[in-house]
Amino acid sequence: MKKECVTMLLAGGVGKRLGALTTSVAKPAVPFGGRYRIIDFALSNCLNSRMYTVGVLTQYSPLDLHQHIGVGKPWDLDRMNDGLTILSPPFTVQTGGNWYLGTADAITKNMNFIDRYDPEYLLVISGDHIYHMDYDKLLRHHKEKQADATISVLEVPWKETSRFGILNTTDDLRIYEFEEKPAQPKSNLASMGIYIFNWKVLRDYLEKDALLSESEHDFGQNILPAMIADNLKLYAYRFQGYWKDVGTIESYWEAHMDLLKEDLELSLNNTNWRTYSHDSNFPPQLIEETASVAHSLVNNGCVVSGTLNHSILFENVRIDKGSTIKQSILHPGVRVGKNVYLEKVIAQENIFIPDNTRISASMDQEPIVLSQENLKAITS
Amino acid sequence: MKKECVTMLLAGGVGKRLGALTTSVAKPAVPFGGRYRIIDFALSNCLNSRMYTVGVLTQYSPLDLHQHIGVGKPWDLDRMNDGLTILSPPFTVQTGGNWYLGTADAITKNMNFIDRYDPEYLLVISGDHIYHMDYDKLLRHHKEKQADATISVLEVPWKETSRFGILNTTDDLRIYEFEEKPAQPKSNLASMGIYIFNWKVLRDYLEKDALLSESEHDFGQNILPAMIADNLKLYAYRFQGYWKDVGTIESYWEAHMDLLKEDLELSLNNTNWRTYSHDSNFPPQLIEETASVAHSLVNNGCVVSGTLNHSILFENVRIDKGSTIKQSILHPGVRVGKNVYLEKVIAQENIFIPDNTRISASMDQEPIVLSQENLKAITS
Amino acid sequence: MDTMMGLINLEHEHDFLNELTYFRCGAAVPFAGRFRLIDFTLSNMAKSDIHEIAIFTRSKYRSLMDHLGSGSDWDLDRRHGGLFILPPDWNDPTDISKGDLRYFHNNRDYFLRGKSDYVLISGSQFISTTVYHELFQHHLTKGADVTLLTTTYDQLLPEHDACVKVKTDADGWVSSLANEPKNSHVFTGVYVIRKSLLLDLVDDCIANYKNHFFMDGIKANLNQLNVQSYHYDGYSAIINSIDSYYRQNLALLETDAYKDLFFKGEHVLTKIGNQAPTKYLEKSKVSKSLVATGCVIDGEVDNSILFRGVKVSEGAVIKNSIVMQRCNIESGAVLENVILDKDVTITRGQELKGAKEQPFVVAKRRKI
Amino acid sequence: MDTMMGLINLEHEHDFLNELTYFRCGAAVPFAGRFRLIDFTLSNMAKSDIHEIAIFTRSKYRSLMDHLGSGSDWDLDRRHGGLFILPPDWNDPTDISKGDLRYFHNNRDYFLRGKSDYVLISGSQFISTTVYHELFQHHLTKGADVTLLTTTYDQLLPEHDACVKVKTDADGWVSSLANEPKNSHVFTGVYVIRKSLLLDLVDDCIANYKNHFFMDGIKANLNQLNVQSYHYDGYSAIINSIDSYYRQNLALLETDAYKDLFFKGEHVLTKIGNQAPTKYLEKSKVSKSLVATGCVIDGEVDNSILFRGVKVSEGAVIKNSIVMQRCNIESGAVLENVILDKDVTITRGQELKGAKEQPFVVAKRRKI
Repeated sequence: MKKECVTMLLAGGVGKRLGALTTSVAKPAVPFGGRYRIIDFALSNCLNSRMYTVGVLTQYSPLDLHQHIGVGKPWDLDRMNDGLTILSPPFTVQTGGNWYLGTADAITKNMNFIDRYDPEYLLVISGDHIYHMDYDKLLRHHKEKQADATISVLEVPWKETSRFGILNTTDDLRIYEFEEKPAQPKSNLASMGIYIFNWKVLRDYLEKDALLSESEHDFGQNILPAMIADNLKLYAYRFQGYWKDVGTIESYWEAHMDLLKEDLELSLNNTNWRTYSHDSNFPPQLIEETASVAHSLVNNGCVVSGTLNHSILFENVRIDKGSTIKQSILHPGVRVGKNVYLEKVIAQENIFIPDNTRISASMDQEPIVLSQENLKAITS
Repeated sequence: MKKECVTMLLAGGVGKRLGALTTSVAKPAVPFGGRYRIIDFALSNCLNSRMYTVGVLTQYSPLDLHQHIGVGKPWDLDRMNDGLTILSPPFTVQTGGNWYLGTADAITKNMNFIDRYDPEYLLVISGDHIYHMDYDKLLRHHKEKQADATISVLEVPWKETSRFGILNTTDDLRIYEFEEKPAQPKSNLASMGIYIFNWKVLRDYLEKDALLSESEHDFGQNILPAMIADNLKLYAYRFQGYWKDVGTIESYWEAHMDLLKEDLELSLNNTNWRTYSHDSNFPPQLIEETASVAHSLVNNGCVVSGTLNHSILFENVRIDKGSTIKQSILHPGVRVGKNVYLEKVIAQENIFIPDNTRISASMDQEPIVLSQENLKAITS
Repeated sequence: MDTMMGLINLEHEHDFLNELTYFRCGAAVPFAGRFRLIDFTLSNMAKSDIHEIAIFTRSKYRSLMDHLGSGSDWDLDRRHGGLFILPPDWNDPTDISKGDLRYFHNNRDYFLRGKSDYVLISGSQFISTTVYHELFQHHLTKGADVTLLTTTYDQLLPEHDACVKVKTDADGWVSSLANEPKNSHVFTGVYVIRKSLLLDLVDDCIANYKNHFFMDGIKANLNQLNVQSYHYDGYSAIINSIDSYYRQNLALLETDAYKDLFFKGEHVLTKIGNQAPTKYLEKSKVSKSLVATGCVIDGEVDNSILFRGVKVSEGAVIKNSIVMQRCNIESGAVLENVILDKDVTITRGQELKGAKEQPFVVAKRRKI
Repeated sequence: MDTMMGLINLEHEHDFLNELTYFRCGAAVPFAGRFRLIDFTLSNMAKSDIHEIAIFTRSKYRSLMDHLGSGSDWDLDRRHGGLFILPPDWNDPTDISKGDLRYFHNNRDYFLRGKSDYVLISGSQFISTTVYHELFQHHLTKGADVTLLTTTYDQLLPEHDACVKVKTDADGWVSSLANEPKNSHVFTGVYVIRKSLLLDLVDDCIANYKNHFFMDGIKANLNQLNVQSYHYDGYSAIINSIDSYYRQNLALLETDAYKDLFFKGEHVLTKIGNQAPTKYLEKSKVSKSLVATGCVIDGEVDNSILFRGVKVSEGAVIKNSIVMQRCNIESGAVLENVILDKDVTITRGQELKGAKEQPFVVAKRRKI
């Protein structure tokens, strides 16, 4: 059945720099913001932008991710004829599964899924950024420019350009060059890894690219440069708003501290752009008589008897009397005993932190990620 | 969340002996009975037996199968906390996908899925047989006998015992021996490949078996014999009713001719045991003035102007004037031109059979399977 | 992106089908072998990316609710949006609204909460298979206040008498809405309107003690409003009487009509019945008939429509008739020009014969 | 396998909550920060493998329908079974049934069509988190005609006055059902009955012009029927007045009660709101309070319940109060012993104070 636009959500990231947070879950499934998983932001953007035909490409440790996404109910993507489809590598080959070789290869290996909908346009997004974005506006921009491909870009500070893929454009935002992490940048427009292609055009490039043994089969490295070389119409689309790649422990923690700001552009309370996720139906949080809570986010099912400051509590966390939690992130089910002191700590799911434990990282240190294993080492 | 019983549906069969019918789809996804796929019978049995926690294990050519099953809506298995989960091999290993080595290996590789529900019992069924069966009765029998494992069995004619796995039992149906395709059978109770195990018991055997390099990791070959050797309580459960393994072209065709009988034990019209499937919302069939239809099954969206006898028409088939279809099976979307004669033919999806074509197999021949490719050869 | 919410307004549709509407509203009457009248407009909406659909209905709506269920068969079982059956009242003693205006008035928050700025309104008596994307685009492009979906019938039939006829200028702007007997340019009952305008007109109507939104709010204000028309030229039918119901059912036995309605447009979504394919036995003799699934036929069926699960025994004869779900026609029974509601049993040897102009209607669950 | 269908009968529950039930039925009244009263019984049923649940309700049911939606949040958006809101009547002039018997009478086919042989019947005023498997097993094992779920309260409270009290013999067979003020053995309104018996008793009641199925069909026939009791000893509450509503809400601020109700049994399923976690700002000072998600708090909250999306500005003070969805408490406002229905705004500096015995109730959408 024909669809104007199909979305491919790349959720196969390993997220190595997130360390302990991704030892057992894929990066898109890492908890975020007190009740979400990172991928919820991209999926909610799809729903809010009315992009209802979504293929989610998973590969690394997908069990938690699949369980979280399920059939797509929270995002209204459990639909009859389109909706959300999880695409694991074996969808594509008859000889057993293979890892995707690059972002472009991931699309190539799922061409039959896309062709099922015979789309005009293909939207490619990734599942590991925190942002609100109306993909429909991007699509309309693409159509207005009659582009072959449109790349969403963000203005980054000039000193940080060397960390990004930079797009050099003419005044009307037509792209004439793509530079990966340039030392001498000509522009501060960084690619966000969000693309819209005319599917027929992209399809040809993917087929050609698949035959090149020296290619990395990557959009940024191979496909876009090839399109630019052929003088296709590639345009940049300027995104404005909050956007964060939570690719390191430090940036993961920073993004959480951002959420506590009152004037952040991205608001989780925005009723016109809700972020959807699973809900485990915990009761409302109970703030006890002895509690003191300020500058914090707290989710359902928490029982707080201690002091919270600049902290985020996911669902079903318990903080006992006399304990103080500062600048910390406590994942679902964490139990904190009495007289505990935590500062700049990220505690992983279901950890029990015994009475009188004191763990803190100083302001200039990376946050400490607690797992059941290292907790024993730290507290013994 | 705890569940009393988890069902694992083995749907990874290659179905080699079905020839052209399975070149592009897995055996469980082969169309059957005018509106179903083979796997619908097992899935509908699950719904009708109130077995709501079902893992479907796929591996070979799963695209059509996944598309057919979707999120399980037709079988009411699109549930919040359990329902249907498609388990592809990469669910299980971090190093890329691997084929399952045997039926037991398929369960072993998905232990984490099963353990999520902490079940008392595990029901193992396969997705490639045609039958109606109340698995709940089997489960109750298992509980009454306080068995460690219960195997559903069928009495087969003595001369056919050498084609089956045969269970030798005492008078009260306790199993003391399992013989694969015995030349000198002691019993005519054939295993239907339907098992209930106490999960804790099976789990131990699976773990031990996984370490044995010489094992085929198969229930019939390895697990059951090991259990019998250890003197566990294994019981047979006598199934009565229609049961057909449609594993060959001939048996696939025979099973369809069975459906045209008026006194068949299995009735597709049984409102107490419905068989559920997808429905493409075609309008009712139009039987034209020139048509003659007898001894046949016809589905929605068909337009018949010719003569049908002992034939099955899947949805959206067209039979033009002057054509005669005998003892044939026409898959969805087949178009038959004018003055065509088909006898004992199986026409695959969306084939167009041109005017004046004559194709027939004689009574003692295997039915002719038409594909777009061999059609050209036959008619040219 | 501009989007529409849907509204199926059944308030002013009379229960025109005698025996067939004793226990159900007209929208829930079975049609064409496996559908109900409401399926057509509901499917058209669902396929037009309308994800929020309200139904105004007052009475006899249980069979409608049974049919619609959670909305899943129309892909409308949604967490955001979905299908809403809205009641007319709220036990509010201060409420002075009347007719369909009570629904609008008492469900104002439903409209305000919806994220769409436009509302597509329809009844259930216009049968077609289409999508409304072009109608909507036309509405936006023309900058109209209201856009009516219209069509033209080559031959005016009795059912068109009750329809509002349309006159337009060369640009499609509507200049007159009247019940002109000879005008073949017919308003289908489907129209698009801006939500904010809709609510303003509702307030006006209520303040002036009116009782019919379209007649009092739009038709009466034709001079003040910019009303456009969009012409639909696919197959369609209007059903508002037993006569038109019977005739339009049987019209689908002509191959061209059947293909025009069911194979040119979108598939019509309906409640999934999970019936087996229909089984034709040895003595079956069927011609020029529309047959749903789940039937078992061993008799003669000619120029007739069989709904799901009908049983026709050996020697039974059915001609020019409509036989609804799960009827059982025993052997030797003869039916001609008859409409059987569902679950009727016609016993062995019984003969029933109506006239072409007035078919004989048997209410449901009867055994004759 | 023996299974049950569910029935939530709201017909004889009065609209006891004054301002809170002006526009909604009692079952739809918000409770404990994120739930509605009906969520408890509905969740208990859904978690007891009951997949077919009917609701008898006559009026003010739109907020209930809004809340229930397609039933998906209770996993009841099913193709087979699911959630059915059944109307009482059918415009049938021959119908002589009265009270809740009209529902049974006019929806007889609903019961017949269901595949379960047993029916679990409940109201919405008994609050507990449990599953009914053991109750059902007890019913089957004892071979009872009817089995009542009963419980015992250490302290009899005003809300228990209206309850039916139970006397049983040593084996649990019920010997008396009466409104005895001092008997602390209370019938919870939840009971199991064989479907065929239910329908027989309904016919009896109608034939004798009765109007209350439980009172006239079961209580009055106690001598002829084998009525068992099954004792529930988890946390529970009965809510049938403003007083009990207020008291039982605030009772959940005691840690033990909170944990007993919400963490010992099953999770209570409710409509998912997709609110963000609650945000505590710099000046927030919250103690002994139940707070739902989506709130933004910069003021003082003590011994109170905040529903979803409540905003408490700097300097505002809330004590011993229940504040429903999306209320906005502006800076400097003071509330004590108050119940605010949803969408209420309390403007800057406003002070409202009710009594513990009679909290001050503000109807929804008011701005004070």
